[in-house]
Amino acid sequence: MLRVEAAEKSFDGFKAVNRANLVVEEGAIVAVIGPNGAGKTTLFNLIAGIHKPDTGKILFQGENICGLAPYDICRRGIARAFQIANIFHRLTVFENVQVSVLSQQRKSGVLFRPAQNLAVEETNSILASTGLLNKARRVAGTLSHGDQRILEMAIALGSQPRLLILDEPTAGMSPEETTVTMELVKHLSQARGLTILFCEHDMDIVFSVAQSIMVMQHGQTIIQGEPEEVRQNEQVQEAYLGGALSLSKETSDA
Amino acid sequence: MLEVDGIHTYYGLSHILFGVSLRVEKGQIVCLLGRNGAGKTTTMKSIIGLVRPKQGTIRFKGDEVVGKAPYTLARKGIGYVPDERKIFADLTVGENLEIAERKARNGVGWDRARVYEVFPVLKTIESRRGGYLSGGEQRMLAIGRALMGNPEFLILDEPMEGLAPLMVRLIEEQILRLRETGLTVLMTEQNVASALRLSDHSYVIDDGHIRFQGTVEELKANDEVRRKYLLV
Amino acid sequence: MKGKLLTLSVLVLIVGMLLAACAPAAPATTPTSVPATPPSKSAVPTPAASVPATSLGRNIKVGIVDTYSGPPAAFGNEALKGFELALKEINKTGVLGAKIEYAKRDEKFAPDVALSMAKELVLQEKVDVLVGTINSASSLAISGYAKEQKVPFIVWTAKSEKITGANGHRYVFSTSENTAMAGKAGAQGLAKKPYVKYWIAGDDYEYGHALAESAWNNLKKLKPDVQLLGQTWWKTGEPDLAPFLTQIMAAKPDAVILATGGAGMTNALKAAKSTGMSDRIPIWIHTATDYSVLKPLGANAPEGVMGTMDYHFYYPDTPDNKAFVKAFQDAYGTPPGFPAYHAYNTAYFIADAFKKAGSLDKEKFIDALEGLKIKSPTGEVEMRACDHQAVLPMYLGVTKKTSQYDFPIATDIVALQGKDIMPSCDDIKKARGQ
Amino acid sequence: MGRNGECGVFLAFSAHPSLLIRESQRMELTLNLDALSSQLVIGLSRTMILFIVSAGLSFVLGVLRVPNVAHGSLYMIGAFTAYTIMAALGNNLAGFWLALLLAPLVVALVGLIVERGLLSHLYQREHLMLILFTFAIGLILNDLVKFAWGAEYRSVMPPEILEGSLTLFGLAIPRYNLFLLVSGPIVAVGLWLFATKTKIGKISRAAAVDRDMVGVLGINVSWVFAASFVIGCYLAGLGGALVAPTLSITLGMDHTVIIETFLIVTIGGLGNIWGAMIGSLIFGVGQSMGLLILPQYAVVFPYAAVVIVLLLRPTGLLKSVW
Amino acid sequence: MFKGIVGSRWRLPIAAVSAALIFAPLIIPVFWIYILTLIFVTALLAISLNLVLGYGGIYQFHHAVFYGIGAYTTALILTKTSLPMWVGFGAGPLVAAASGLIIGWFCVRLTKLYFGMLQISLGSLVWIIVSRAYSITGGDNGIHDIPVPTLLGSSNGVYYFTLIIFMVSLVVMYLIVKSPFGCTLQATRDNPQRCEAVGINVRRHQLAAIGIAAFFAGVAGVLFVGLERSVFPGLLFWVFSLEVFVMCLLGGWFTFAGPIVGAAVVVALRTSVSIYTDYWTLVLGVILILLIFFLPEGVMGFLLKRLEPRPIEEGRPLADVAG
Repeated sequence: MLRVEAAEKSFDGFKAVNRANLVVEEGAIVAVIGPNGAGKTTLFNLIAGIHKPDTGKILFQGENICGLAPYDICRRGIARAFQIANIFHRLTVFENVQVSVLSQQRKSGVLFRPAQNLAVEETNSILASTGLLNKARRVAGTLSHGDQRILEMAIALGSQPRLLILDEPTAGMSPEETTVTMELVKHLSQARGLTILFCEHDMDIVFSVAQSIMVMQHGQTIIQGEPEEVRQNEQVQEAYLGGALSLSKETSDA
Repeated sequence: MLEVDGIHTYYGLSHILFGVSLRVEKGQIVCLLGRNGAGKTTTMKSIIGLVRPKQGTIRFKGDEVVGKAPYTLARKGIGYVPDERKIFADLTVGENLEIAERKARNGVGWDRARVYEVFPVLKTIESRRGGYLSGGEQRMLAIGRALMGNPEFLILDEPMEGLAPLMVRLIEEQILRLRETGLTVLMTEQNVASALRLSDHSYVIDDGHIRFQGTVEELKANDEVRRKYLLV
Repeated sequence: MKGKLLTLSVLVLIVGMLLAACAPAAPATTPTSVPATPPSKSAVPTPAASVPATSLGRNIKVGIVDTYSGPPAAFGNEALKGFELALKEINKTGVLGAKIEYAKRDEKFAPDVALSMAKELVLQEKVDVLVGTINSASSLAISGYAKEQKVPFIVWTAKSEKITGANGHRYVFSTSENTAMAGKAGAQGLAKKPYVKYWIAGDDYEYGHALAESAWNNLKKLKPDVQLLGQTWWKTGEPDLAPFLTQIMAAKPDAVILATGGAGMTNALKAAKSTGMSDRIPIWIHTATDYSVLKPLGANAPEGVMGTMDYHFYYPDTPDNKAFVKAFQDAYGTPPGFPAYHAYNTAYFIADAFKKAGSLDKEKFIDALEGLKIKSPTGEVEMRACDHQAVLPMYLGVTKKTSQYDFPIATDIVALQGKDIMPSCDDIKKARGQ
Repeated sequence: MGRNGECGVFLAFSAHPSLLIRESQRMELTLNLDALSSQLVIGLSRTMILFIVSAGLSFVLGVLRVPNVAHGSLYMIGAFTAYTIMAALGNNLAGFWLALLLAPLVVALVGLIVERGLLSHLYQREHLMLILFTFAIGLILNDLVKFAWGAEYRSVMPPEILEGSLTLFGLAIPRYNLFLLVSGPIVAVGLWLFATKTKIGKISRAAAVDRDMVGVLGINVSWVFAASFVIGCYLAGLGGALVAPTLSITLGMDHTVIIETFLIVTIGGLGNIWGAMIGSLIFGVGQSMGLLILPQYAVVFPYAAVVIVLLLRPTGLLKSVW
Repeated sequence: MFKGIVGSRWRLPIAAVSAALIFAPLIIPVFWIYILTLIFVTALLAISLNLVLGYGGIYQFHHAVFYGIGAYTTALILTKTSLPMWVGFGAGPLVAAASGLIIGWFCVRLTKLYFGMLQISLGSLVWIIVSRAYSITGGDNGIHDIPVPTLLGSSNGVYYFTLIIFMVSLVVMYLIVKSPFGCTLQATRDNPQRCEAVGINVRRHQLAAIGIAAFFAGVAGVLFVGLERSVFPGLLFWVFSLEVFVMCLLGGWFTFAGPIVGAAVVVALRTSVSIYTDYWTLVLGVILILLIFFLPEGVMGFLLKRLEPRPIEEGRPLADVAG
């Protein structure tokens, strides 16, 4: 479904992404891992069209989407939830999701019909499935951090994507929230057949949810494969876990 | 030296810290561990005064410091190295150090020459602009810059983040050397291994709550905490 | 806490200054009370006592709309002084037993504000006559409103020829000279000189263009062989005119027609002096010989600049003019400038017209004003009946330093009679499309 | 700020009857080398005034992120104060130098009061609120100038040695313009030395990028801001004092300068002082050169220049701190 | 169509104010009816600016240009052509909207202050053309004594005409604000990057908003012609734009009705304070500063906060589990 081939991107001479490769199959849950600063977020920005890669190709359903505007990429079916809560602070929770749903339904330009009567069902169903329904009237800026992150994901779902990109979906969440969130992600994948690409620090989550894992370091793809394959790869252990080799062994034993 | 007692901090309306408490004794290296977004940086910013906790107290050398401007805290002897690369991009390395220089109260203080002794690399790039440094160079410069204010107490927010292993080793060595000069250090880290090698005492923060505190040995022994709140 | 205190004290300071600024106006009467105290520090002390029964029944109320803020405020204030002086004299004897009082409003050189203020004066203050303003656009806007409301409106400073020309009507009058007259006067002066190659330059707005057009068209008529080498227009308020003048000098014209006024005039004269243009090339500027322009420049003012002017406090050297200048000087400490002269005349036009009309009826007032002659400090001035334009002489002179004043004055003055420099009544009819 | 805008119109857009262009013969003479060089000198001297004023604006924009709409009013106060000093001491060199020295200081003092008393409490607000605030300050200052000096036109002369014109290349160039030509670079060099050689200059450059971090280094940012604002005001006052002898000092002189300097600062890159220099050059020299070629269109130049520059480089010519 | 759009608590006050406005000419002196009419015109202009400024977060620094273009278009058609009057009244807003789209097309590729400065430049070019095209627009003298339909001959006629158009425009603009378009516009203000990510073409959306705002500014311009029967270049001078800008901030730029309050305050103050002092801008300056310090969200923002407090934070239901 999505294919990144040898993408490169530099900022002021610093190569944030350097020959990254990624394959995401339809319906799969794919994780990207790597130390802080490895270029995961930049890679996602390239896919979402926020930056244009210097070289390389990004193919979505066989079509090169390099250089398309973000809104165009979204309309092709890629939605993205951001690492930091990237919501509409002055709008209500309902409106936050509604904006996205309306955009997906191509109704953003409708002038003379009250928005509050449009796309209500779709919006509510997304709010319900993310557990935000009882907070629908709240102004988004007043939500807790965890709720903002969930709202973030709900906005992404509003565009009815085929591929959902999640940037550290559980960062800053409590273990309970994390569990709920990852259950939601799995549910979305199974019930809606959504393809999911995410990056995450929490190895437990990565290894329990992802069907395929791509490891990045210094902007480069080290390996992409099934969890077990990745876990066994020495290069990954060396690179990703740095000097903490002994500890990581402990973990995998446990 | 530093006592943080039950602070609650908000960004706008979102509640980040929920009653965080921690203590740092003179001469210690204390480490605050936690994942991305757990509240480490907010704790550091609350201490240095960049955000003001709504509740709770922070005492430094016995004085209440909540609500004080960051510059007064710096003058009281707190040095701060932020996690983002907050090097002044328009200024050269030398200028970055120069503006931070302050006369030491007891005579022998830090000056540029002494910082260059600790980080010889910086001397070779003295006239390069901050914006053109690599990540490791920026990190060294940030630490050097904090030292120029002659702190008694140094706050390091993720000093190893994004650094190559070799660089991590170098920074670790320097931190240990600094401790020998009598400096007290509070650092945050995601890289558990590195943090544990350095510190005397550790706290684990998650979701704005302190979930664990104890010596390094205790943390090493506590598998559950490590698995639950850290990445390992 | 300390910061808060400081903030508070600064705010208090500001409020204090605010009150100080308003203070002179504080005793202003409520809009309905009849003897309206002019809201100005230097206002005429109009007796507050009620007026004895008169043939008019009540006092005459004049509404002034003029600019009292921004650069043109200098003219607004000057006109007000002349008007006040005249009222003081008129009210000594009264007009048919009544007095003339006034209310003034600042139009901020903005026509929309001018309209609001005119409407306030007509609808709230119920003034009998509107007068004003320095701004031609405002004058034209008020003129339209005056026509609609059938209220007489006398323009006393604005110089657009449209006011009594193309846009003229029964309810608008002008006691000031206009661009058509000034240009014609200048042309008559220039036609007598040997210059052939001209350059035109000036403030790029209506006044500048209209003046230059009038001067040039009249000059062409009087002296068909003149040539125009080129033109330069700068935006009004352009601070430094030196680059413009050096560019003109490079073209080496025989003479330059400079169409500028107000603050721009001072800038132009300064640049003419500093670039040496005034020494090399003859320049004609309308109002260059105005004392209010030359006074601030003092010794810095260029000599040898030709100027046309509608009023000089030192010319004509008649007893009437001397008396006027002395009265003005005693009251305000400075000799009168041209706005004061026109406003002074306006007051007498109003007083005499009401005397002639014998009633407060506006239509009768207008009938009385048409063709009315008053005795001005410089001689008799007539309000021409066909276009409601005051017939004023124009004085052509050259700036020169004298021992008498510490600034140059106009010398070699030639007086051009009003009837010779005004458009004919037929021309006016044509312009109005009648 | 009043609305004295109806003044100021340019461009031979359509035929005003007086624009008898057909009659005028285009003068090949105007394009000779003499004219060119003398226009250049005068254009450059105009650049200097623009630079001094807009550098102050840019400095405040860069360090404090405050779009100071009252900057023009401060410039006007500088000119009026210089007038008062020069008029009091007569037309002599001492009065001139004293005015150049004191007038900017007076303006700086006004700036200090505004900053300490009011502005320093507002740095956390949105830019729009800061625009509103400085707009209000401008309104107040303008009326205070009217209150203090009245509405009459004022004029001062340059001291005698700077009066009149020098003949260079066969063309007269006012001496005062030559003096300005020298003063601009002095200010530029002074600013450069300040920004690169003094500690407070370096700190202010650092504060432009990250004010929080400067505070963390033990520097009282509040005073750095105050100092920066005062320097900005000083430059506005200096510009006003320098320009005073070349024009008539009137109410409303803030108007043209505020719009021009804002445009200059924008095309140069907000907050970039060297950008302000380039912008001033474009405005000053561009306009006086444009006069030689297309005298009719010279005054449309500033706006056209901004449109062209911003369409090609949406954030100004040089790097902006915004 | 209107169902549920206006909160029930607002219906009674709105009805009361509307009724008061309808019967106002019976009670209020004719001059204050004129001022009221002027307030409607100015308020319409201010609200149209706030569509892009408050709801769109766009730094529309030179909004008055569209007001002036609307007014001039109507004035020119009424004076220079023999077309029916309604054509003139209809053409004003349309030409204004078209020029809004043209100027906006250049500007939307820039952001914030750069947007504002480019717009000031482009707007000033229009202003130059208008004040320079003597033979067409009368140059800086403007066009005066414009013939208007007899309906507008009396002060009450103008009042009701302006009131009706004003009310209709208000309703339409309110519908737009509450429509999907308006909702999305607010989203682009809060977070343009996120909007792109959910498939919204932010620039095009902003451009459309500028066009709509210019249209209503044009309506205000037409009303101005009806009221004052004069046009002049000052209508599209940048300082006037700044004044309108100030009205929005003063009234409260995050509220719908705020700019009405701002316009009313400025127009009423300007008229009444000017009677007593020549230092009215000083008064305005002090009022603004007091407002910035004590009512940072503007008059309406302050009132709304008093009347409809935002929901109080409910804590973190999911998070408060001790570890």
